Amino acid sequence: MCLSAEQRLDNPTLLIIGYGNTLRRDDGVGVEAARWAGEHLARPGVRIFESHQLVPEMAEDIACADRVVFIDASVAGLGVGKGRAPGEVVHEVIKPADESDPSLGHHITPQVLLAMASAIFGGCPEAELFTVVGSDFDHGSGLSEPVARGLSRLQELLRAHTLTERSCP
Amino acid sequence: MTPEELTQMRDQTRQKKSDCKHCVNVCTAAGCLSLRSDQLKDAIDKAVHHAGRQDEVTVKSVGCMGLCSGGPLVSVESGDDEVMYHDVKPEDAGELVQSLDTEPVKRLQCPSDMPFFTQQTKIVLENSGKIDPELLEDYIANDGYAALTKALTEMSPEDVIKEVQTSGLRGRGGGGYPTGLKWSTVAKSPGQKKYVICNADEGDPGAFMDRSVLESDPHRVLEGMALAAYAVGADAGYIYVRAEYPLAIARLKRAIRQAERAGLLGAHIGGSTFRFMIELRLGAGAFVCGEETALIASVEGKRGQPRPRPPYPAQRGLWGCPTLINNVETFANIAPIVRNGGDWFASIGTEKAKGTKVFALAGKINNTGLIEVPMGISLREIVENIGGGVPDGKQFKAVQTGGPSGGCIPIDHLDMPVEYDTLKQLGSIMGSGGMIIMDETSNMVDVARYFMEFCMSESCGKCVPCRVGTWQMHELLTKIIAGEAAPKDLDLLKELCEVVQNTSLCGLGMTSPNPVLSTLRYFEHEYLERLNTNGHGATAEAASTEGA
Amino acid sequence: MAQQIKIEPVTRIEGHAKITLTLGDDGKVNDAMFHVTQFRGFEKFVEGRPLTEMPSITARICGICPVSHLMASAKACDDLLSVEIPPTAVKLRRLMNLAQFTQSHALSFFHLSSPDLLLGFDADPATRNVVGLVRKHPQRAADGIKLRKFGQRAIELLGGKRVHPAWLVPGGVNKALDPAAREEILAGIPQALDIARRTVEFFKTIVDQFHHEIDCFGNFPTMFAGLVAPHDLWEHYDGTFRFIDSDGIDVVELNEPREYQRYIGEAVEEFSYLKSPYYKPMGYPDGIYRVGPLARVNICKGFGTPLADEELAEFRQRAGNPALSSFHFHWARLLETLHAVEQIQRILEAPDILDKQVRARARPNRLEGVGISEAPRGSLIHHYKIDEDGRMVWANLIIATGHNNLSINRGVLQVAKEYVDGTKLKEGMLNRVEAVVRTYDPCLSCSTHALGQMAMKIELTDREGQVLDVLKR
Amino acid sequence: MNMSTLATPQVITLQIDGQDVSARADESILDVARENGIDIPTMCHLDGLDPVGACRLCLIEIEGTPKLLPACMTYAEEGMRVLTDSPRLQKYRRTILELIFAERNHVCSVCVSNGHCELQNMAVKLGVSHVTVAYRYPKMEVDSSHDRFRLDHNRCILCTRCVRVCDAVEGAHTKDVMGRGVLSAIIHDLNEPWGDSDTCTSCGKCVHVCPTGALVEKGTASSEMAKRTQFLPYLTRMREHHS
Repeated sequence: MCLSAEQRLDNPTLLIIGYGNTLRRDDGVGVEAARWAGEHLARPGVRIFESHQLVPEMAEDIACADRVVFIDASVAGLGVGKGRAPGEVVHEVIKPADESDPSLGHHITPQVLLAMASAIFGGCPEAELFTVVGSDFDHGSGLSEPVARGLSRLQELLRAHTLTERSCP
Repeated sequence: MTPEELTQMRDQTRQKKSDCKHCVNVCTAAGCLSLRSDQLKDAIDKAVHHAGRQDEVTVKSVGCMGLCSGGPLVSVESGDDEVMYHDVKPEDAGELVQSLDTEPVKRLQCPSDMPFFTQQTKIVLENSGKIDPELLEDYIANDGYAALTKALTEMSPEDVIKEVQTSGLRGRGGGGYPTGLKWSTVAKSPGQKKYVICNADEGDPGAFMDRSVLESDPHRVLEGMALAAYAVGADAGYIYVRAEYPLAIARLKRAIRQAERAGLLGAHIGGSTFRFMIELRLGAGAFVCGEETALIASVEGKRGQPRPRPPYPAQRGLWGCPTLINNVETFANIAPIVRNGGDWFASIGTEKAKGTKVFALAGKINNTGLIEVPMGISLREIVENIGGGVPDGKQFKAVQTGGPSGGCIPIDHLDMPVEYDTLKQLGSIMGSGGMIIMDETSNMVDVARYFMEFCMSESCGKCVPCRVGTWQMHELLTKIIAGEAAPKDLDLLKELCEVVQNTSLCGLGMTSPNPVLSTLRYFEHEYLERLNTNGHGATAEAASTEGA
Repeated sequence: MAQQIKIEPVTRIEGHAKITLTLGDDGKVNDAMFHVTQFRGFEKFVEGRPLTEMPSITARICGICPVSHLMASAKACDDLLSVEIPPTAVKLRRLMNLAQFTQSHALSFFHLSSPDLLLGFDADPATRNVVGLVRKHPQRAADGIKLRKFGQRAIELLGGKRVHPAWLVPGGVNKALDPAAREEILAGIPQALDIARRTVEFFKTIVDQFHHEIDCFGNFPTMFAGLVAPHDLWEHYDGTFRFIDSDGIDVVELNEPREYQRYIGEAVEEFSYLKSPYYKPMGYPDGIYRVGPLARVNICKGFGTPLADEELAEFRQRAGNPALSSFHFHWARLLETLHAVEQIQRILEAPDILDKQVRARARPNRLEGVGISEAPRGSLIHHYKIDEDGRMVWANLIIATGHNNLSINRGVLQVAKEYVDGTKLKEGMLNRVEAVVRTYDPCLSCSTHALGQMAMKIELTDREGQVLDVLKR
Repeated sequence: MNMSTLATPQVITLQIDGQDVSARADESILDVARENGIDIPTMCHLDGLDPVGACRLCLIEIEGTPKLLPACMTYAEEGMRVLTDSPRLQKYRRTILELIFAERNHVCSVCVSNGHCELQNMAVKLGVSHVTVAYRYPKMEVDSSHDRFRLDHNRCILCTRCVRVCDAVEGAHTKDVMGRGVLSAIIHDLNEPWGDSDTCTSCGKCVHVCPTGALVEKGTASSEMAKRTQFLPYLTRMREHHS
């Protein structure tokens, strides 16, 4: 259900995807952020997904968007969370994965999704990834305190980032 | 008992006392009693008998003499002379009795020129330590029930209220609401049935003013209540006293029985048409039951929880009837005011705060105990002179007033006069009169947490901000003390203080952040020192790594 | 000098695991261990909760196969209620499970295994991944996505929500099938069927390239276990639980799920959080058995749908009956996908599929209940104990990957012995070690996705733990 | 307010959020506001039950009064100027709601009341998407001893609607509150399992007035427990007609 090129230019679309497991506390921060975005950032041209994880079929929706914002959680000390404290919000502009991308699993990364979007569906959205560094990934719901603060910060960032309209290159 | 009978009893008792050459008073209030002053009294009795002087020496149990740190206390009245002894043990009894006609026992004697004694002004405590609280005659001999008789025979209820208004007396339970105004509101509230309640649910940590008054001079409170009932048109009263005060309860019960037998309570009081009954209600020790609406709920047999005011108890109180609630110390001031006139009372204290205030000194101070001082006296006077300063050569740091709802006042403000408004300006409150002195070894965050823990466990659980907010604040304080808190935690703590203060249902909740707010006001550096600024929290700002 | 090689984390599987290879002085592999390092403290989490919450709790704790947990959990609860589920509800549950098979198998084949299968095990790791795959074979990758979407959409149309349907409830399902939803799923069948068919056809053209891998990717005699329907037909939801031996002879069939403890023991090894179930009468570790697609096709006589049965016949002929190499999990997975699409159509065309009677209501009538269903990865057992008020007092879950744990370990050792030479470490060797694990499509997750994202690292260490060599990807 | 104005209701005028409104003197600000289309958030309040002013969400500002007062228990007075939605009130309300969420274990996603929960709806309404205060994670029991109903203390917000409806409407007074502060809990009779209660009539009113998934009907699965509170005003009105 992609829009035509002309339709898109008139009405650039933004896709926000927040993902994570809300029953593993801080892991759910992406979903929480997406829910918040659904209440505060929804307007025509903005689509918001909340999901347990990234799945390949999102590639098609991504290909249809002009901009994509991914929101994820990361464990402090690992990956993006390395050398960072819980609650930090890391912002990255991301590009489709090249073939040397190491992260392969049921867990598809945003970069891989972008690569799929472009290789399979020919979409080339601008993309950015917000990662909130978390500390508590135990069973249960609700965010740890630093991550809750990180979420507030993230909301400001999201508001600022999504208000600026950008056109598809 | 008619006025004449009363006068007769007064004179007889006075005569009997003056017939006696020496009167040995042994304090049997809870403090000294806990040091077995009852055994001491027995020992002195024996020594008197042994010396064969029982006709000229009276040995008496009396109430609190104030200097509780020196207990057991004994005073010996010989005519107009009075000698005071501290730390008296049963084995000292013989020596004490022998010394009656000679020199006082030097090693046990309290210096009579101690500021602790000379700087006090006693109204509420005028009989404490002087009369036997279990003897109605003793109270009557000290002009007891004269005020009630005077009111019933010479004054209209309006006159009584007017006298209280003239006195400028303000509630001694903590709020400082003008007593006369409260009385007149109840008097004016429409209703056939009205109640008078004495709040004796003293719950502040470190406070024991009310207990001491009840143990030392129970009739004074009954008389005050009877005067109030007469003034507002009530015929029934309750004393809500905490069950943890067994001695006070026993003495109150005895006093009520004595007063009823003597016709000073019950129907036709003093031969008039005025009737007033008093019942005791024992509280189970919930701090919040000191809040008047919660206290009323408890008296009614319900769960002790406050309800929003208005309507105030003066309009809708016990069983929905207009109800006057004052605390023990307030009632204890009434008889002297009616007896001596409101103007007399108003001449003591300051412009805005009349009369005296009883304080319980506790903590790092030499003379712990009970004192009564005129309003407007400086904190320095209390701490350094009356209290005798901080022990062990340590530095004074702060004085905590007003209990859990109060705050800490640092050394810079020691010269401020003790008044409702000045204490409020300093971020504390007058409260019911607990005063805890802290020295340099106390950390103020620990102090704040101690009081927060109290507020948290004493929250009734009805309203959300107090129930959960106190837990949250306690948690944050614990975190700060453990060195695990980030600067943002302190911000959150401040924010919670504001919310809890402004949104809680009753005074307990609204004032629960006070210990934090007042310590933050003067000792914020002690909080900051304990924050972890290089750990997790400090760097919890957004990092931006473009194009990673 | 003895050495160890650690592969951590194992990529392209769900959850967190690592592999340690211990080398002898000659550089040959002496031992191999597959460790699951992610602890699932889930059994504790549910204590005291009402049993009616179990399906949704279990579904949410694992995000990879929520439908499978829902299914097993609902069945365990049915057992506690001791009710008979209305026939339409059974059909609807089956429908959802088959849709789950379709989407899960699609992911496993197209995105996790295809890089190895289509690009080659020895291809440069820099391109041997899903990105390389989509660049080189965009059409296959698109097929994978379309097939997944078909399954996901069916789940969504049935349950109302894509990942966590609250639709499966103890006693049945909570909403009858909407005729419009039925039409929409039916409309997607032709395309799904096309994809499923052409993928099997394609796989058959390449499978012979992997004869060497087939020989050593977990190719050994074990028992197989899984659900089987009456008339020995392939089953995924109900039926009886059957063990067969490596010759295809029936060993035992459970009369009812609650008997599982008589036949399945659970061993705990220090090196892994994952329990190792084994066939009790044979003891540990001899009681090794496999579950999952390969097991399911081995224990049945046929699928009962024409296209799948035709393909099954060819499979038996070429792969053996029973097929013993775990490499054939891939093929079996494709057969099941084909059958699932056929079967979805058949169920949707059943006359009573739109019936409104879809839920049996009862209170707990038993204090202990077991539910067994087939997840895409194999048999899933939920075993609950409740108190008289219906609160959970104990839960035990045996997940598909658990059953396969012993077999995975042995498969890893087999491959490592065959391929790994400690004297000259090559990436392709280690990739095969991982790849054997991936044939089982293990789901270890019930964990967080955030934990999975680490760069692949393989360490070669000596006995004292000194790192001798590091390979990074 | 005083008793005389309560006894003889008269029509008075006041201002709420700048809007001139008229009211009877025995009406609460909450009622007056709602009659005039001004929504004030409430949690413990329920039409048909005596107000208690406990949740503090309905706090309002009244010009000239330093204290914030609960709209449910504050009565209209002539000339009052009321603010129901100042930034300060909004902030306090959000914090209070966060405190409620943090107090016990509200695991919405698996809760039987998910989607039908007043607490959840309130969070959406007040824009509380996350909790900044610390979670308590208390260990709480589920009382499942009653034949038809269940009390899950994890989801209880201590609004006491159940206690009040049981006492004032059903007349059984089976339920009450025990303990202090955060240890407060709803109990049955003298803290017995609900199923052992001699006084409970199993009328189910408590279940349907409960705003969250704390009190539910047994046998409901996730998201299935929708409450019906409409019975309460009807019941109250019918009783008034008959008495």
